[in-house]
Amino acid sequence: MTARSVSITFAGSGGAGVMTAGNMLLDAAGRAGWYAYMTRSSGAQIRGGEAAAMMRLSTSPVQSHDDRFDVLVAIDWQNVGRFSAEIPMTSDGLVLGDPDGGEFPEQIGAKGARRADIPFKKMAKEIEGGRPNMIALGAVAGLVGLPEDAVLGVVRDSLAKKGEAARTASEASVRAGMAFAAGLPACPRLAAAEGQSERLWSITGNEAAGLGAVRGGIRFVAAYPITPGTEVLEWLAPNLAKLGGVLVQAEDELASINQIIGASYAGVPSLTATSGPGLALMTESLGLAVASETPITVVNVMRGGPSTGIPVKSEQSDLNIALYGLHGDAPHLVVAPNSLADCAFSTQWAVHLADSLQTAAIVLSDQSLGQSRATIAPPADPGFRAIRLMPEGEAAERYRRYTNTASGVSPMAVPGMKGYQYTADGLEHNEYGTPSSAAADHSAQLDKRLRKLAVHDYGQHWADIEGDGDIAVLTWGSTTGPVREALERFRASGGRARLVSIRLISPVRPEQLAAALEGVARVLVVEQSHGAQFHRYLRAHYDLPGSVRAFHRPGPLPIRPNEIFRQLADWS
Amino acid sequence: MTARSVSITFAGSGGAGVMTAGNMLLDAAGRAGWYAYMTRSSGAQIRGGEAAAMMRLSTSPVQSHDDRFDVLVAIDWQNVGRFSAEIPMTSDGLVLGDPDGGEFPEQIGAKGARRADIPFKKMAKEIEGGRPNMIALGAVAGLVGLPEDAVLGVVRDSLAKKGEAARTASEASVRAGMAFAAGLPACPRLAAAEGQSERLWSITGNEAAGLGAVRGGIRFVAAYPITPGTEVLEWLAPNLAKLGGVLVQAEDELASINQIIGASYAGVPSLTATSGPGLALMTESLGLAVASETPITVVNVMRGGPSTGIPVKSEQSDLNIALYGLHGDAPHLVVAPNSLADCAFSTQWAVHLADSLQTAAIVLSDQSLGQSRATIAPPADPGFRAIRLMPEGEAAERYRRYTNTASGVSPMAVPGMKGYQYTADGLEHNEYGTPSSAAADHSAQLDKRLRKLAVHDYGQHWADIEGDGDIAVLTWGSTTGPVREALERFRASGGRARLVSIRLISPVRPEQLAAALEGVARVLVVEQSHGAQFHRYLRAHYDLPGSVRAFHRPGPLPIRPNEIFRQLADWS
Amino acid sequence: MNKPDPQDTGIQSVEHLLAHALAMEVEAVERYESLADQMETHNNRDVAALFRKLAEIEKLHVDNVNDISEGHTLPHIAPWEYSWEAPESPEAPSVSAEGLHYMMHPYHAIAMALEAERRGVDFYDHLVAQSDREDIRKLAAELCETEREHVTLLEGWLARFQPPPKGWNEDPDPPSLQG
Amino acid sequence: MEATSTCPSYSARDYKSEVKPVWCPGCGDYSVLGSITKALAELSIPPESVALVSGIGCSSRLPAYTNVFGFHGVHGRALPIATGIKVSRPELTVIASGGDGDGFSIGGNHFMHACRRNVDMTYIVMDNEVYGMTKGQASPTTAPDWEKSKLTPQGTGINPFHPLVIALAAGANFIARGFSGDQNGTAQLITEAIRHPGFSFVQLLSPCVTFRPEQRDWKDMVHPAAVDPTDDPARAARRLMTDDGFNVGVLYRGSRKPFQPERQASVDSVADLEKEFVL
Amino acid sequence: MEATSTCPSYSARDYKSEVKPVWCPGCGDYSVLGSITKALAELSIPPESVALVSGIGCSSRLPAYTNVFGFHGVHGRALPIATGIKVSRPELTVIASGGDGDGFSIGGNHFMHACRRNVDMTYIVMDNEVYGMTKGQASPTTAPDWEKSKLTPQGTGINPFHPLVIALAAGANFIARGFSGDQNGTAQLITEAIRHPGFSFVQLLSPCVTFRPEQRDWKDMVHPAAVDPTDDPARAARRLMTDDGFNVGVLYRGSRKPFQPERQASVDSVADLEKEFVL
Ligand SMILES: Cc1ncc(C[n+]2csc(CCOP(=O)(O)OP(=O)(O)O)c2C)c(N)n1
Ligand SMILES: Cc1ncc(C[n+]2csc(CCOP(=O)(O)OP(=O)(O)O)c2C)c(N)n1
Ligand code: SF4
Ligand code: SF4
Ligand SMILES: [Mg+2]
Ligand SMILES: [Mg+2]
Repeated sequence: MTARSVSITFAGSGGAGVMTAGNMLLDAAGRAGWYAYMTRSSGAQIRGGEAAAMMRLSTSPVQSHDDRFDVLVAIDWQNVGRFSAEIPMTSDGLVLGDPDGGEFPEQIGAKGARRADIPFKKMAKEIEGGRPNMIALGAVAGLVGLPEDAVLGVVRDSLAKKGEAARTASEASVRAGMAFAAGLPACPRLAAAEGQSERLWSITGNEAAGLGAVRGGIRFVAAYPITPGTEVLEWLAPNLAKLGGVLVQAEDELASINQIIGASYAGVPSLTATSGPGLALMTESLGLAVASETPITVVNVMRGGPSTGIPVKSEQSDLNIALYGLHGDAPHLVVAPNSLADCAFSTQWAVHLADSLQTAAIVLSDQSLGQSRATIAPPADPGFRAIRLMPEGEAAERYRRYTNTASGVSPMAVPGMKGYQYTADGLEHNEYGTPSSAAADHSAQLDKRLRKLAVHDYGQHWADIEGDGDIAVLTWGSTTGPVREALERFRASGGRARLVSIRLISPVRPEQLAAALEGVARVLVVEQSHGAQFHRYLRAHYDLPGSVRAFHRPGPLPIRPNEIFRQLADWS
Repeated sequence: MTARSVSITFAGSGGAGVMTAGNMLLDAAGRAGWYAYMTRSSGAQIRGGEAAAMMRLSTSPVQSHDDRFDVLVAIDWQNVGRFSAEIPMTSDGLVLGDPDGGEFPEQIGAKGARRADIPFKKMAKEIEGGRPNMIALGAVAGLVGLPEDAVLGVVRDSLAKKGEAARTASEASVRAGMAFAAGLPACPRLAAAEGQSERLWSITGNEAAGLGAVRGGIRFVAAYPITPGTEVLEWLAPNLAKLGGVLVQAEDELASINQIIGASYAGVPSLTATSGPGLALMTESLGLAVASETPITVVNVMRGGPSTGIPVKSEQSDLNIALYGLHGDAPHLVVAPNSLADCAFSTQWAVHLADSLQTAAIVLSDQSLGQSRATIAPPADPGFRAIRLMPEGEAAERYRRYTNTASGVSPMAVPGMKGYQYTADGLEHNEYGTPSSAAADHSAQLDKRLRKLAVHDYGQHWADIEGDGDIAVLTWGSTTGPVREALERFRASGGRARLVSIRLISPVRPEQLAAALEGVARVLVVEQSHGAQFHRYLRAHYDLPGSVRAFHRPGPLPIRPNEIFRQLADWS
Repeated sequence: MNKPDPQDTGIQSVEHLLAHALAMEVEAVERYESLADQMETHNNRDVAALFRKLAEIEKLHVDNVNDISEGHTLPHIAPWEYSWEAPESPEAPSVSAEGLHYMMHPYHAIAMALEAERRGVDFYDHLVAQSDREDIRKLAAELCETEREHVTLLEGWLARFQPPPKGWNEDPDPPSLQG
Repeated sequence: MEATSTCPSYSARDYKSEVKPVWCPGCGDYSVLGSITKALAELSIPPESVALVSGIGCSSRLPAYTNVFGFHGVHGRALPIATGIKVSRPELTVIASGGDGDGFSIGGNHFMHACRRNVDMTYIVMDNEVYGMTKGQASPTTAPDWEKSKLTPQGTGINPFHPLVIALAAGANFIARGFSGDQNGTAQLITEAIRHPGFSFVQLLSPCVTFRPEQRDWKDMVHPAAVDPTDDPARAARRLMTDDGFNVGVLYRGSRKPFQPERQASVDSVADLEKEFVL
Repeated sequence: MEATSTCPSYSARDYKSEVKPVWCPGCGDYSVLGSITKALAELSIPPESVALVSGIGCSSRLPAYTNVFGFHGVHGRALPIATGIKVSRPELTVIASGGDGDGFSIGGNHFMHACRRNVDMTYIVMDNEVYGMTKGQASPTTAPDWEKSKLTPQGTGINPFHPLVIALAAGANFIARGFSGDQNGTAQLITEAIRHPGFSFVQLLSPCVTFRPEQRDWKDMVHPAAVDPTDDPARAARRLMTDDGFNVGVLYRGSRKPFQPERQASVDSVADLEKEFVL
């Protein structure tokens, strides 16, 4: 029984090392040329709580979960039951656990999957320095058919610093696990890896966003930690330094957003990253960036809301605040990566657009993109850079910072340019930047700020469009993964349908979407929010053809391909 | 030539006393049984800038401006030209000014209205202590036919504290103005006042909001000044104290919103008032009020945006942030007064709803409602009070603060209630309030917080609905005044049309609106925003029947009845 | 904030004195221009015109000092290092003057100017009396003459105006609201 | 545990809830929870008359573990919530609590203004010189050369924030420092702080064993303040500015009048206010 | 005005723009504008190399009246903007300015943290003990018994905020107080502040003649500091805490190293960073 994709969960209580096992499995799979994807879940405890590493290995690129898990390996059963909703098992799935690992949780058992014992503790004792999680790693490798040398290679590299003894013990543990697996009930083995021309990368969405930022030219970052946005900042801190850029930890988000406004005004492309509560604190100053036409990029990694909500879980419920959270009429950019790897592309593109259009860009990532790890084909640099239109030559007359050009973009001087001194202002102003409450100035500047976004040529990147047929699934962000997979199944089952995953949420592209939906009779809107925010947004700004259905629900559970497939199948 | 409504502007530079003249004219008109309405405009200077008091007197209730002005009286011409866009004159309007008052501004002259001289300075010199603005007041009173005793009565009362000499001088000035008016070209005189049973009130929208707040039961207010919201707070400060309530000036809006959350949690109905930039700073904590189910009311008096924008001018462009500015799915109340007097009703209703539904209510007033003054029939107290559902009797078992009731509203204990201790939380929680990231708890609490708003019976107050016919004008807030007037004209010209002015912006009332629009074939949406925020909101949440047109433009100029009338007439 | 010893005028050379004279006049021009701008901004045209005129006169004084200075190289003196009696250059009307108000009358403006000019005269008088250098005393006396003429002129102007009645700065309207 | 004694009517246990802390074993905050509940028992304040407010952070999880009225607000805003509660319900005992990041970084402005406003409440900061909850970034009290945070791998290079000096400069009425490891001593400090009128501030050194394991050594570094608390701010400033940060005890005791606006109605009803509008 | 002189290459006028202030005649801020432009001229800094940032308020209107690169931001956030500018472009001369409400009320947290962070810039606060722009409400520096604000008709009842003491407690590297009426003396303070490395703070008493007409009397109340500036924070604290608020001059001069992260690339390109991802 070989499969193109196998899903595995490592679970156990704190200290059991399930994340380590998961990471190693991912790396090993990647080295063996397989694609792998991993998310994590843990209890409310800061440390030592129960944890689960949820993995999917695949012969083709994969950056989201399947409906169910084929294998659950619990190093112990302490509190693992709390993950039951997150790890639905396939009906013939295999649940592996230590008979000495505590009481088997009923919620898990109730699913009817097959159970098998594996005496982690005992086996580990038999090996000098043996570790249950390495045995589990070996067992899973054995079950799914991961080549031993790939696993051992990763073990060796990861434990290089821990010394000979630790390495040997872990190797022995892995081997013991693999040996034990041979006697376990069969479960799907992964088909042979397709030959990869390049070595794969192991990367998280948050790291990818950081990479996109520096590729785009970001050289100043202000930071205030918040889950799950922090890791974008933590990746940037050392890497910016290597590039001669700077990261400053700010006292709060009000400071961080204003620091980047200052640095950008001074001519250095600037960014910050945050999550819902931090974004809320930034909206006043996002408006300042819009009105003063100072380019900035804010990566917002969404988590469960409202308020402090569920910090460690994903949801697509900051769409409203990202689109509409600024007071007054303040058009700006909202760009949403629709896969883990796309965090790099979308962030880089947003940085480029912010500087090109001299406005604020919000990148709407989410926890499930940001904190997941995957092996991916190295994403090429698409070349987008933060480049501003600047005035040229000597200033002849008084500089009109906000000159009302046809494109809406006005040449922007930076400090140091002689003769181009001006005062940037969040008060309504005339072309010079001098405060004005005249109706003519207000409407001219409002028009210009809207126009520059509207007339820009965003090329094909505004959305990912795939397939044909008279059903279209409209989605965005992390939900795109399961939608894509649902559509594959739908097509495999004989259906025909299109995917439109909108990357450029703001400004809206009505003509482009109309073209993309040409001939469509049914539109299914899919998103992970309680309030159907994406659906409401689409209604507000687009004319959707034919009949429209909205499938939406909140986090924390990810939307599964089958949920969407069922929607399509039932509607047909 | 008598009219049912006359429009007058007093203009002049700082120190000329045009506001005082305007206020007195308003009071005098009110005492004579006429309705009056006044807005003000001034230059960017803090003091001494040019100023204009724009008035409308009418035999029937009036709380918005007409298309054009019948009379412009300039005590001097210094910089009065800058108001030209704000004070369009009727073609046979009368422009009165002092030949010694500086150069006549071309912009005003270009309008073709009749001009007449009135030597304010010279006349004032002839009276011991004479004042040009009082002469102007007298002249206007004479022109429009305001009874002398009403004017002199106001003069006497206003100057009571200034002593005999000042009073006599002002009286003499008024009389001189009235006498002079007799020789001036005729302009429309106001028809006799309809007998009023009650003495009218003179009130601003911001004062009315303050009144509504205390009527509703507000007894704690936290304040951070901002134009044009400040006056709500400034009215409340002494008046709350008289009622045994408290106002605390906070260090910023982050503090003010959290102070009212604290006071309300402690059981005291609480409110703050602000404007755009302040509201932006409050959104994070508005989400906390929603998630922790702590009732609060925030009056947001809108001004021109984005960013610092145009602080002294009106715009309806904070609709988006009020509706969607909170991160996560955070349903809450948005209530919009649609007239100056309605600021009292709507605020009181919002306070009542916030407490009844244990959530955050935003009252969306605007500068043109808040800072305008009108004479109005005393608004009766509609009786809405901030009353909370509280647990009763002794706590038998562990108190479930967030118990999932059918109505969605859970009995809320306040400190001091023995046995009902709980911890309010902005983290997602279970019924007890204990943090939980379980999908079941999250969706149960999200459902409950949405349901309690959805199932509440808001009665008829959700909208003001008037008229019939197959055209409907859909509008909100301060734009309702000119729309109402446009519809009167449209009906007078033989058309038939409905008005639907939505007071309860959130939650949405799709069934009620559908009923209100039954049989409608054309819908005209009218609002004062550049981004057509109201129109987008309607599209997002309602199915509008027939063909829909949107008439929207930004501030700072008010929308005039004729602009809307033309839309209707041209569409017919 | 330096208060020189009355015996030590602080002025050691003709160039030094010329630098003071120049600074004094330039400051006066700038101050009057600023005041004229302020009055224009605040719609007080009469007083604006008056300040503008005073600035013009001071400009002539600047030209005068420039003429005298030809051939000299004046030292640079930091604003706070001048040897004024007070922190401010004597001829600049005080920004803390009581009468400075958007509704001020020409009377106030002239009184302000007069006070400033008198301080200018005093400055030179002091030098004439105290300096131990003949060339300085001579130049100071010469410069003083111009100021004295100006004082006389202003005294004449002032005589033409009544002091405004009490309550001249009463504005019945409230301040206008801003941000 | 039902021995007869002349004890107050409540025991520390009466102030604890059934919710189990999520803190790491060894975290100083457990002990702070103990100190607070002991202080309340000692003061014999009925649990329903206490409001305990916090922001966001590991330490800010504290209210849910108590059996008093709690409010777990948003990051940095515990003090304004506490202010609203106390000013509107002066009869309640109000305590705000949280971490050094919550209180001195994002909440720094409220901290200053609360000190200045001097509302009668107590603010307890569990200072571990780190952002625990977000996995170990530098807080304002972190030493400039601490290089363990991924966000500031070279250290912050910024002088640490001195909470006690700021509190004093801003006008706090009572200033103390304690160490969570000394649960009873800390209970005493908290008791005194609650008793003292006006705004009282208690900085508690409370180790984060996970991200600052070296703080386990604090127990050997703290020492009682050598001199009695002063009521002279200038003197206190000198002392605080030069102390070693491990001086434990009440360090300043002022006598400013607490802020509490009058709450005495002078009219019978809202209708009486309406007269001003009548023409 | 073209006499030959050994003057610096710029005159104060070169730093003024053609935009006319909206300030009330008599407002102290006119003079502050004069002082700043004089200081810049004295320092001979090319206008295009200066960034002048402000928040919102009457005083915050200042940048538009100058001919340097200006940023009129939002209320309370001048310092973070200035920080971003200076850290990313260290070669610029960066000045932040604004009012007492802007800086000490809504902006109080940034003020503390800017003092602490010690970026090499100058912060000038025009303190008129009132919110001028919003029509005369009490600010943090307002006396507790000032009853002219409609918002606090009984006075605030709160001890005024002492900006210099806070600056010192928070770690500012240079602290001075000036009076706007003394334009040249103030220019000197600003010159020194700009020259001093690190974060320098200048509080300028700048009367609001409209809402605080009594402040016209300040000119008779200010007096030069009796003693030379100290570099000992504890000593400075004692002095500042006991001074009368009208002591004018440089009051503290520290020697902490300014915050300025290294900006030296160690890799050739972004591609070099990507290696870490390769499996
Ligand atoms: C507005 C906002 N910004 C950031 C965060 C993320 N956050 C949560 S707790 C915390 C810091 C906690 O540090 P501290 O207050 O010292 O508490 P500790 O965990 O150390 O006890 C941060 C930054 C947040 N919840 N809200
Ligand atoms: C977020 C926000 N809150 C409030 C305001 C309103 N506001 C504008 S200026 C100001 C206070 C100004 O006082 P200060 O800084 O002392 O300046 P001054 O006018 O006295 O020079 C306030 C509260 C605002 N613009 N933005
Ligand atoms: S991370 Fe640190 S502060 Fe948080 S619970 Fe653990 S030990 Fe305590
Ligand atoms: S209101 Fe006060 S601070 Fe504002 S410009 Fe006028 S005098 Fe200056
Ligand atoms: Mg901490
Ligand atoms: Mg001020």
